[in-house]
Amino acid sequence: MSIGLGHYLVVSGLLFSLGLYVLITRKNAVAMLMGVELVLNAALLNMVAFSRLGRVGPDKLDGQVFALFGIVLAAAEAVVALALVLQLYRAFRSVDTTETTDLKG
Amino acid sequence: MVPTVPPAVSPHRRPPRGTVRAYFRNIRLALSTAFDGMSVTMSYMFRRPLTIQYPDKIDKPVQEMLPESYRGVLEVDMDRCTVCLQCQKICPLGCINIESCKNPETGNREVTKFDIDIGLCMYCGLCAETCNFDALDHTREFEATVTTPDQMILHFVEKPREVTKLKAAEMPVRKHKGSILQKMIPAFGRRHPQEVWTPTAYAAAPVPALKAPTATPKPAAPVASAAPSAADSPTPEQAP
Amino acid sequence: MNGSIVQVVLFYLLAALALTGACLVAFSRSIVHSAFALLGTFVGVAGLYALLAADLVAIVQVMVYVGGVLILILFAVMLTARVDEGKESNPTVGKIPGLLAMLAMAGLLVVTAVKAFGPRTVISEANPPSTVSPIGNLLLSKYVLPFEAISVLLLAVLLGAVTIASGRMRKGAGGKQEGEAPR
Amino acid sequence: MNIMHYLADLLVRSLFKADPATWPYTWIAYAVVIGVGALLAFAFVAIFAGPVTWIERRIAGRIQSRIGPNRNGPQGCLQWLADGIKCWLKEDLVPATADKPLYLAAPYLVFTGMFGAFVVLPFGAHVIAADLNVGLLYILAVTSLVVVGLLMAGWGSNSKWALFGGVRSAAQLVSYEVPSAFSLMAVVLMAGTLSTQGIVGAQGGWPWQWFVFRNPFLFAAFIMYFISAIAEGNRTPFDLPEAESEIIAGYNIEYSGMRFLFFLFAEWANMWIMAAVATLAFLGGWQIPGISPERIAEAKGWTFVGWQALSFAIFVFKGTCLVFTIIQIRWTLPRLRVDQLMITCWKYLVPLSMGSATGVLLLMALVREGGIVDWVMRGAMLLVGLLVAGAYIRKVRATFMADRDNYKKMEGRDLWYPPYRLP
Repeated sequence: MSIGLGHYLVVSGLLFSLGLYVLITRKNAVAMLMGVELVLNAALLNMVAFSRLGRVGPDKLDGQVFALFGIVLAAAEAVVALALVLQLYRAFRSVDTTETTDLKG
Repeated sequence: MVPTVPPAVSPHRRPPRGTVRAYFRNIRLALSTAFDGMSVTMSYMFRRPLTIQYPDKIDKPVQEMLPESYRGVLEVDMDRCTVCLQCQKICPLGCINIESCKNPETGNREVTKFDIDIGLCMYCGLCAETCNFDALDHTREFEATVTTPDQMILHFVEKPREVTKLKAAEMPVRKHKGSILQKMIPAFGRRHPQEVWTPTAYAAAPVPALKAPTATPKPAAPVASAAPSAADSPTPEQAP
Repeated sequence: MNGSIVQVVLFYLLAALALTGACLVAFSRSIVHSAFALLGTFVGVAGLYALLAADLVAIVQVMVYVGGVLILILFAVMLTARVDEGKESNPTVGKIPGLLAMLAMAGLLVVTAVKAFGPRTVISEANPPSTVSPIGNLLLSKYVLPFEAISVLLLAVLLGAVTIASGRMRKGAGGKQEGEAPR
Repeated sequence: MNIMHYLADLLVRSLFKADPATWPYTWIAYAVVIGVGALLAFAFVAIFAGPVTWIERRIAGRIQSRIGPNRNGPQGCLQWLADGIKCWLKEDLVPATADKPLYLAAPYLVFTGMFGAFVVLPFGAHVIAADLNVGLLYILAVTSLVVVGLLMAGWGSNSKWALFGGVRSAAQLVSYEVPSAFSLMAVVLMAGTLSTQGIVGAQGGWPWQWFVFRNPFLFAAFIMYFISAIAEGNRTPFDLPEAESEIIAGYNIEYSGMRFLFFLFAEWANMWIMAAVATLAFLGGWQIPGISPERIAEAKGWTFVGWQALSFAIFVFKGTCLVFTIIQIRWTLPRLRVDQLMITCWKYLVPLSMGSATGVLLLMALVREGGIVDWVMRGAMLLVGLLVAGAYIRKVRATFMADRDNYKKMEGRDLWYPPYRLP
């Protein structure tokens, strides 16, 4: 018994679909952001798993570099998204995405 | 996330012109003042502590070091009390409870109860001020710890006793403050029971010479306390 | 460590941690619980990275996600939580379609993964001694352009976030609000 | 080869007469050794944190011209045990409106975050749990768990003051992570590695081989790291999360009994961690003056054990000196305001620590290591350090002398009281 690439891919697939569920069902903007983070984590796990266990060979670290870039991008995205959410809350006193539908006000 | 508060500048000195200079001046001030403060606290590592450890490492009882006007637990000298009830009336909290009656056999007034609830007392000193016979007064005792709540009520009259009929000048000398309490409750007792507080003892400065002055004022005390009470007690015609 | 048993046990433990966290995020009724459950996912995924001998990525994951993103999300949750929401602070819509979509996606991904890579378990034997300096070399040679682009992006994000968060969107309507204390 | 591997291999060889490289159950031996190591580290934290509480209270007494706890045991040295037992026996209250799972989990998260850092602290030449090649980053990463724990405690308690304390603490920790990371980066640049043993190995035993005295930028980085480490540990003058005057005790206000003790434990452990990181990064770590690491590694038998013990003692001594400084700072400086706290971080420490990292880079590019300029710089920095120490001693003496005669006149006895004597 040993752990191969397939195991990691299954975990990342489950993470991705849970993130998708969050994105579909949640109404709260912050909660949707959490779903995005789950999806991103699934993708990054894929990259690292492929870089280590894929066909490219263990000494090729491009996948890990991409994962690093991804982590940094996720952080940047979270910062901007949360700034927007705060501003949304100030304007509407709510972060429910079904209520905050006015374009002009 | 960067705060938009203006930089804190010490109000004592005029801030230098130019923000760059102020910036570096703040850094210099922070470092140099921290350096000064650290050196002061470090010098205290080599100093004898000023605090004296209470209660077992001081060379005389704390009660003797307290100021003259200290208001401790109340105490009554029943030999001087005329049961005028002035103290009971003036007490804002009603912590003094006095009862008296006429003895049908002898026809004399007898006091049957003189209770002071020290749990209730707020040490305002009104009762001590109204007492014309120097019977009720604050002592310097403050360690009024008791083990049960009912011990907080001090019973100064154990069994009914005759009320004194003497004039203030003829009354026996006021017992030393605290000596009655010490007899009533051992917990109030000092570790040096032979030393009784007197104002002159505190005024005497050197520590080794303390014992001599405590002993000497004892004969002087009656003169000191009797003379003023005889002089300025024209009104009270308490003699029954 | 030698011995694949340790690796197998650790893998299942970490995968369970990550997936439990994700499930709590998805199904918890309180948004605060959801946010704290993200911690499990992030730490679990970081552990999986460490199991994949990607130590730098694992540490950066913990540092950036737990120390940065999670804290930001928690702050956002606490600043936008309402007192009157009570226990059910994270409402959901369309649970059934969501579940269906999730199951379909999960089935698709899992079947693909198992079919493509399940029987052929690739195990690389040689543990690279350190990934720190090779990754550093890669960042400054092959990927120097993305690296610089990312730094410019980070600067832009810094300025943009400050501008958006501190600016007024419209006058009079909201004004500056402080987050309510939770009940 | 660190001590954990060595011991595990020894265990396998001597007990089971097997070759650790091929034996299939070696991992059990490793697990046992790791478990014992974790227990030892825990015992170190406990044994360090406990008496330090007593020492801190005695030092605080001295600084404030009073006595401090001296009742339990000789000179009160068992006070910490009494306090610990009291906390252990107390009821573990959970507020009725608390968010129970978060409330209960928070102290352990905080403690895990602190305790995790012990894995990479090099206590001696080979006394280290795991010499990760991302050591310093690992410390920075694992302590971010603390922030989550504090927020969890603040929210879970369902109390205004706890939430304020938690949020303040989180904001402070997140902010001060930036300057501390930048000043450690200056060291990482000099050493060329992130591994803690590698950083210690890049320095030497003598003060002029330490990183503090290498160049002025590293000297500044040391001061800035020290300041931001104090802030990260929520110690005075940065103890706003626990400001008694505004929020009564901060995030731990609703806790009682053992959980409260865990928060305190984490605080003391953290004090040691920041002192240890400052020691290993700037003050030469466990390096024994005049003895090269190769000689320690080559030594056999009791000589080897002796070198290990000596290096351990040196490391703990340096760390304890820094802990003492932190304690003294706590009883010297007043608490900062919230805006001053943030200004200190973002306007002063962050740009200056960036500047020091850049300066180190510049000097590395311009000055050849071991060249004349390098040695002149080291000598000058050492001289500066000695001058500062001399000025400090002079100032302490002057403050002491200023009050000595007055005291003698008033009290009739000498003011001098050596610090090792306990009143």
